[in-house]
Formats: sequence, structure tokens, C-alpha cells
Amino acid sequence: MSLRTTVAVVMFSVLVVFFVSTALMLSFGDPMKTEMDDYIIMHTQNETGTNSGITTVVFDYRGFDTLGEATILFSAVSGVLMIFRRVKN
Amino acid sequence: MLFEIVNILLLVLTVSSCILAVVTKDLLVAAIALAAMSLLLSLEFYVLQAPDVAIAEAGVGACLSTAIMIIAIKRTKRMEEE
Amino acid sequence: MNWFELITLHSPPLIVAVPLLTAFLTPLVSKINEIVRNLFVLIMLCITGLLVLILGYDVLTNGIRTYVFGGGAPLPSGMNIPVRIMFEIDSMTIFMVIITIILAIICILYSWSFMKDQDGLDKYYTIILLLVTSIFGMELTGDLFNFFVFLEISCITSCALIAFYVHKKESLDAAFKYIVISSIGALFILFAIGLLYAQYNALNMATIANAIQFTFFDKIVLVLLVTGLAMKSGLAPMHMWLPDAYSSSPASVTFILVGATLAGLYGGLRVIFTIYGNQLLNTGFTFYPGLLIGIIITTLGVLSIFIGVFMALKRSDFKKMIAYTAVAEIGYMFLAIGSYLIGLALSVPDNPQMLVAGTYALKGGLFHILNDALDIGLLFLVAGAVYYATKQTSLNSLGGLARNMKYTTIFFLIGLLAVSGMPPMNGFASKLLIYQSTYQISPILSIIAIICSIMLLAVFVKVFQSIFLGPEIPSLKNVKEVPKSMLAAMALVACIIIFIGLFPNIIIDNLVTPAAEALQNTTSYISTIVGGA
Amino acid sequence: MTMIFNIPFIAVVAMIFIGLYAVLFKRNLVKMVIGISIIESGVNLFLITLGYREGGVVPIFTSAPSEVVKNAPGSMVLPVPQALTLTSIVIGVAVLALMLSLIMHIYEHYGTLDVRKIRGPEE
Amino acid sequence: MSQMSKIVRTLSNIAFPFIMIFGFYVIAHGHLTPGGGFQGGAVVASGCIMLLVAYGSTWVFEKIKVSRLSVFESLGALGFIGVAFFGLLFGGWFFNNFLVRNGILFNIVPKTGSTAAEFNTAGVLPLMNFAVGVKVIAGLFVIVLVMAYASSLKEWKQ
Amino acid sequence: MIDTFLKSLETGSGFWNPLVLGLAIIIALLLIYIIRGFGKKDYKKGTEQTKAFLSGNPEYSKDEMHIKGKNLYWGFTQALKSVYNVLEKMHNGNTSDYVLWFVIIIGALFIIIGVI
Repeated sequence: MSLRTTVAVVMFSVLVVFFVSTALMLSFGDPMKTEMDDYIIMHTQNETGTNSGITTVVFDYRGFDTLGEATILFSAVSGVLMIFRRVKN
Repeated sequence: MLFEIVNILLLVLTVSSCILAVVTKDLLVAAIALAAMSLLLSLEFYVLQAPDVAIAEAGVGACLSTAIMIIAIKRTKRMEEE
Repeated sequence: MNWFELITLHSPPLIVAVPLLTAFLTPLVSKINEIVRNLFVLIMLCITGLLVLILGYDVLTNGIRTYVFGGGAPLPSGMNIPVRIMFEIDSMTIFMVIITIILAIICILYSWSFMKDQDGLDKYYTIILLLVTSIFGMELTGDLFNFFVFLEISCITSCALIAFYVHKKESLDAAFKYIVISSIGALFILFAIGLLYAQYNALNMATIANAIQFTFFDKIVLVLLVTGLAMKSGLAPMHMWLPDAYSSSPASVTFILVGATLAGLYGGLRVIFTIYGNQLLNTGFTFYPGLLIGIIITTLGVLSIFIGVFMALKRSDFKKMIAYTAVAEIGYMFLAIGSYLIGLALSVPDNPQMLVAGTYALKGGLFHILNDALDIGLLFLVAGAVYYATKQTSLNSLGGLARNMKYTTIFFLIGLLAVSGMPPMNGFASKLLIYQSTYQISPILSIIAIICSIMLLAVFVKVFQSIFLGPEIPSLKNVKEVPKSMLAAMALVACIIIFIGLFPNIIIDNLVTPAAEALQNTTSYISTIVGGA
Repeated sequence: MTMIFNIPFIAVVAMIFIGLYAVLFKRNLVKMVIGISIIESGVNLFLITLGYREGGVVPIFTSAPSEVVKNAPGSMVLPVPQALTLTSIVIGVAVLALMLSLIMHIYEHYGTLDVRKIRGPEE
Repeated sequence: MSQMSKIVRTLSNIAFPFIMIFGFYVIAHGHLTPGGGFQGGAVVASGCIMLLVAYGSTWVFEKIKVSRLSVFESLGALGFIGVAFFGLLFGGWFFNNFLVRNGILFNIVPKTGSTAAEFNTAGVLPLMNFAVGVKVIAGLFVIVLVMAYASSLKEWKQ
Repeated sequence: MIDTFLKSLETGSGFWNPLVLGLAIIIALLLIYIIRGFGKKDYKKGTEQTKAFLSGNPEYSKDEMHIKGKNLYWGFTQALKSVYNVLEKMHNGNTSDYVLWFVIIIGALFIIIGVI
């Protein structure tokens, strides 16, 4: 086993230990705090006139994130078009 | 009880298709395994009450990513050499 | 409410939205004409610059500003967690935003003739604008997930720009390395944000900072966030993508990539000073967390300085040398920040002069962000000019360029003196602050910093000797001076460098000191959203 | 009844580390990209799992039964992580497209996909 | 990519309208049922990619100009940011939902358990859904189309 | 107003005024110019004097006379060869190794910060 493999395996297992302990300390199906989401569920219909809580979050409460998401897609398309452009010599 | 069984089954299948995607030497098989992983994951999302994400994951992960991945593999090399 | 107040009120979202709108419009506008497109981009960026000035004046006089997307007060009634995305602007943000807009305008000015012969320019300008937008977003936002989104935009756009020369092997290679490394870092950052969300059910930085407890999860989150952002800013030993990316992209792109790197550094500062600001002196542990983080950051900073300088000495590619120098400069900043954290921890309970020294170190480090952007940027612009004139960057095949490119030589001399911290330039002012204050923290750090600075001078003397001096090489006889827009861009940077070098106190008093105070004063950042309002 | 051993979170960690393994130890570039894609999916699953509430239903009032609406918000899953995951999926596909197009170009220039043979010129 | 057999083409011709209808339904009812601009856009783009696979990229590339598609993408993005700017103009804040409860269009607040027919709700969200939908369809399709076309060329470095 | 321009940079334990230093540099340049004036007056361009003296060997062409970038600091890099070997090994251009460095740093910080 080379030095690289040894170091990689050791650090990999350190990461595994910490991540697994993180996973075991969380509890499935029982969020620790739900204040913000409760507010969103309760006020979805009144504030935004939407029946879908997720669409409310995506386009209204966190609409700026969605603008960022649209920007990401736009930049990916621009990037792919730029990479595949015809290069003249 | 049914919820737990379905959940565990889906997760085990997802993780095993991940392993298949990483282990196999044939990249085309890996891409298909990745698509299967995406599909199973979208089912898992549906089970976890996230239908929005499930639709998105099914459309993007199982169709679009697989399509571009297969295009790229077709253009380059199918087999992973050692 | 008159129009000026209205613009002041709405300037934070407009600073992001105007470049974004320009980016979306550029593919349509560039169908008309090239000159129209360039002018359009330049004018829109100048408008953004105006907005930045308005916002900066407002924040520096009236204190922290917030802007809630979608309306109204920061907190909904009866809630103590902000639901909507929020911009939170303090003096530190203003400092970074001013640096970014300077870089952006000069980059566009320089690209005007530098990129003239390339094709795919409409995409190029679009992506440059998107990158500028993402840097603005990372700096202005007060929301962690929003920060992550802008971080990803900057990753993707940087990758596309690094791969601009698609016919060159090394640029494709560098772009692939960059996107693999940065997307893995970003995914770990997203994992960390998810952990924070699970604990505190909030994504707003101030709310999280108010509630944070330094539990086991918080430690993991701290490690993931700091490592990911340090990687994005090119701290050793995670800097390997940086020389490749800087040296294989066009010079104008490199100039703006420096800004993206510094935005990563800014994110790291926000994490350490704002989110974990109240926990730096937590007494529940064997060591203060601040001391521990400070020692780690200082060690890595010294390592960066060392690696950057040593690697730069051996290289014989012009752009790669400057890129390694950039690693060293990043190391200086982290050294200063780490010194502040150590000084803060040592000052408790009765050693206040350590805190004073640490504060000067922090000021020096922040001042060095500005200086580094300008100095390294100027050197990259000169490298681009040399490449434009000769189509070469290898030191082995260049020589005697001072005969034909007088102005470029002068600009290079200015950049050389500035980057190696020689007295009349701006680099000296910030490095002097760092040396003197780190000397009080630990003399060894200061000595290493000074020695490495001298070696930086040696690096650039090598470059100067082998590119600009020496006999005229026959193959380079017909080299001409570069076009006027490139000279204008370089002259602008050089003028700013000399101005800051001659009157550093103007910048320090008006921009750097408020920024340092804003970083140190976590409480006011938090209470703007959670406590007072 | 709670889930034994936090199986979903363990699955998340397993996916992240399978992906990381592919990035660290596989030499094929497409395999590395697949690894990143798997890490991405793992983090998405992590976010969704964080938002799940025991016995909750999706927070959409059009189809929700009336007793669920009466008990809201306690009977609905959290909407914010789902929105974050949507953004994360878009980021994933954008990064994937960019990486694969770079790989196609790299293969064109180098003629190989082995990560050890692809490196910049170090004089 | 070359054309596939006649059976595949016929089947995809039959399936294509249904996928389109489902996709546009998901886009349009994003504020009432699961779905939205992005999900529906992904579904529609998947349908288009099915045609791409069936008919071959060269054929599609001749029919649809990439530049026109990217114009559509720009327009979608512009529409989205434009709605946000309208929020600034009419509602007083960037990204303000200025149409809900005081506009002419999409102004009703829906009832719980209402049917999917209650379309006239949610303020600016349907507009944003539509803009994002256009953007996502064009964007994803352009990515796949360009990559497929480039991979079908023997030599793309002119 | 003039006071703010002349105020020196405060560094916590000292001060520095760039204008004074600039003045000193100008004086130094003047001195150098004066000293230069003491030089030999019988130097003439274009004669035998301008030719380089290479122990009697013929002069090389201009291309070869220029000291190239790779020649500078040769001794330095040679002396620190062991350091450079390690450094070059770090920058081997392998993407997996770069990711590995990232993982190593995360793991090390986990151990340092997580345990305390």
C-alpha cells in the first residue's frame, strides 16, 4: 500500500466516523425546531394566495434563491455554448 | 410498519445501485445504474412526502443527466481501462 | 420620499439585479453590434458603481442596513426568525463590494481590446457579468443558502471562463480540476448548511449566530464551512487548483477571478466572525475556540506564504509565477486574521495590548485584501499585455521587451514594487501593519513574513530581468505597444496603487477601520435583525 | 414508531462516501463525475430527510384531508428543505452538463480519460 | 446521432403530445398541485429529448436553431427578473407579490381543499412559474441538443 | 485638510509617512546622479569599448547572451532540492490528489476541533 492510499484510507475513516456519529445523533421524523416552517405552513394561503406550501417557498418567501437558480441554469447553458463554440484559427 | 419496510427497501436499493454505478467497469452500465439510482431516489422522495422534488428528480436525474452522460460516453470511451 | 432616498432604499437589490439584467440582455444586445454591446456592458457596470457609491455612503454614515426581499419588516409579526431572504450590509460588505466593482469595471475596459480577436464574445461578456453578479451576491447576502447559491454560480461561471481557450489543453484541464474540487467543496458546504438548518430551523446568518451553541454539530459545521471556503480562496494546501486556473485563463478573466477568490475569503470571515463570533471565547472547553481557530489559520497562512513563494521562485512561466504569488498573498491575509484571533484569545482576562495588536493585524489583513486585488491584478494585466504582444508567457523565450513596450514596463515595475511590499507603494502599508502587529503576537511569524516578502521581490526581479531587460531578441523585434484601452486599464490600477501608497490613512480611516469594527462587533450585526428591531 | 438506527441518515452518509470513494480512488474522469453526482444525490436526500415529520403529509392544501388541515402545521412536513432541494437539483444538472462537456473536449485533446495522464504542463 | 427505426419514431410521435400536456399542466398548476415551473420544464424537456433520440440530433438541429432557443432562454430569465422588478415598481419591494388580493389577475385567496380549477390565485406566482418554465425548457433542451450535435460531428475543432 | 494628507500611517507601535520617504528617495536619486557624474569621461559609444570581454572568447549572438529565466536562482533551487522535491510532488496535477488534500484538511480539523 502506497503512502497516498494509507493517508487516504486513514482520513477517509476519520471522516466516516464523524459523519456517522452526526447521522446517529440526528433523529428521523422528528425535527428539532420547526418555527419558521410552521409559520410558512400557517400563512401560505393568507399571505400569498397559494395552496402549495412548496411553491410559496420557492417563488415567494425564497424567490431570490429561485432567481439564483435560474441564473445557474443560464450560466450553465452559456458555458456549454461557449465551450462548444467554433474556434477559428 | 409498511412505511418502514418500503423506506428501508428503497434506501437499500438506492445504495446498492450507487455501489453498482461506482464498481462496474462498463461506463454505460454505470450511467444506467445512476439513472436507476435517481429513479429509486425519486420514489423515496415521494415516500417522504416530497412529490415536487420527486418529479424534478425523475425528470432531471433519470432522463436529462442520463441523456447527457450517455452522449458523453458515446463520444469518448465506453470501457474504463486500468 | 424623494427619488434619492428611494434609490438609497432599493440600492442593495439593484446592485445585484442590474448586472444580472445586463447579463440576461447581453445575448440579445450583442446581435446588434459589437461596440454597442461593449458600451452597454460598460455603462451598466458604471450605473452599478454609482449604486455602490450611494449605498456605501449611506452605510458608512448611518450604520448597518437590511433589505428584505418581498417586503416589509425583517421579522414577521410574532416571530423571531426571519422567513424571507434578507440582505444585510455592514461596512465590511461595503469594503468588499467597492473592491469588486473596481475590478469589474477595469476588467471590462481591459477586455475591450484584449479579447477583440477571440470569438464567442457575447457569451464571454454574459458570463463575466454573471460572475460579477455572483460575487456581489455572496458579499451582500445575509442568508446562508442564498450565499451557497451565489457560490455555485461563481463556481460554474469561473469554470466556464477558465475554459475560454478551448483549443488549449491546459485550460480545459484546469477548468475540470477547478469544477471538481469546487463542487465537492460546495456540496460539503451545503451539507453544513443543512445541519445548521436542522438545529436552528433558520437560514439567516444573524439568527443562527444568535442561537449558536458550539455543540458537536456546530463544530462539524464550522470545520466544513471554513475548509470549503478556505479552499475556494486558495489557502494552502488546498490551493493547487489556483495556479493552474489563473495561469491558463485569459488575463482579463484572471483579474476578475481574483475577486471571486476574495469573495470566498469574505465568506470565511463571515463564518468565523459573524456566525461563530459569540462563541470565539466560549469558556466551556480546554482551549478557547478562537485560539484554536486562530492557530490553525495562522499555520495554514504561513504554509501558504511559504509554498507560494518557493514554488514561484522555481517556475519559469510568467503567469504561473504570479499565480503562486497570489497564493502567498492570500497567506498574508490569513496570517493577519489568525493573528487577530490569537490576540483576542490571549487578551482575556488581563492582557489588553494583545487585543490592540490583534486589531491592527486585522486592519492590516483587511487592507491587504484591497492591495492584493490591485497588485496581483495589475501584474496579471501586464502578463496579459505581454501575451497579447508576443503570444508567449514563458520566461525562457522572452527578453528585452522594455525597448518596445515602455508603458507596460513602467506598470510592471509599479506592480512589482507594490506586491513585494516596497515602501512607496500600497503593499508596504498593509504589510507593515501585519509585520508590526504579528511581531507582538509572535516574533517568528513576523520574521517569516518579512523573509518571504523579500523572496517575493527576488521572484519579480527574476521576471523583470528576463522579460523586460537584456538584449533585444531577434524574434521579438516587431513587438508593438498594446492598444490604448489596455493601457488605460493598467494606468487606472497603477494610479490607484500609487494613491493608496502615498495616502494610506485615507483608505484606512474611511474604509478599513469601519470594516474591521464591523467584523469585531458581532452583536450589532445580530441585533439589527433579532435583538433591537 | 421511530426508524431503527436512523436508516435514512445512514443511507445519506453511505451515498456521500461512496461518491467520495469514486472521486478519490477511481481514475476515470466519467467515474469521478458519477461520484460527484452521487454525493449530490446524497446531500439532496439529506435535506429531504431533515424536513420529514412523523406521519406528516405534503403541505399542499388542494389535496390535503380535512383532519390534516385541522392539525396543521404539526401534521405537515417542512416545506423549506424541499425548496432548497429543488435548487440543489438544478445546480447538480448544471454542474454535470459543464463537467461532461469539458470531458468531451479533454478526450478530444488528450485521447484518454485517465486522470493520471491528464495534467497541465509543468515545465 | 442518427435516426432510429420507424417503430420508435411512431411511438414517440404518439407519446410526445401526452408528455407535453402533462408538462404544461405541471407548469400551469404549480401553485395548486405538486409541481411548478422547473419540474414541468424538466418534463417537457424530457419529451423533447425523446424526440431528439428518436429522430437523431442532426435532423433536429436543422429544424431548430440553437440561437433561437437561447433567445427564448434569455426571454424566460428576463421575464422572471422582470416580474421581480414589477414588484419593486408596483409593490414597493423587490420580489413583492404585488398582484395578490389587490390586482385584477390571480388575486383570489384559495380555499382549503379546493379543486385544481381554482386557477385565478396566487398573485405573481403563476407568471413566475411560466417564465421559469420557458427558461428551463429552452435551457435544458439547448444543453442536450448542443452536446448531442457536437458528439455526432467527426471533428468540431474547425 | 492638509493635515489628513500629511498624517502618517499608524501601525500600533510606530508610524510611517510615505511622503517623507518619497522625498528621501528623490534625494537619493539626486545623489546617485551626482556620483554618476564623477564617472569616466572618455567612454565613447560604438567603439571597441562597448564590446563585452569574455576572456578573449568571441561574443555570442544576442539571443544567447540573454540570461534566461530558468538560469536565474539555479544555485538556490539546487541547494533546496529536498524541499522542492516534496513541493513538486504536491503539485502533481492529479485531480484526485487535490481532492484528497481537501479531505485530509477536513479530517485533521475534525480531529483537532471535534475532540476538544
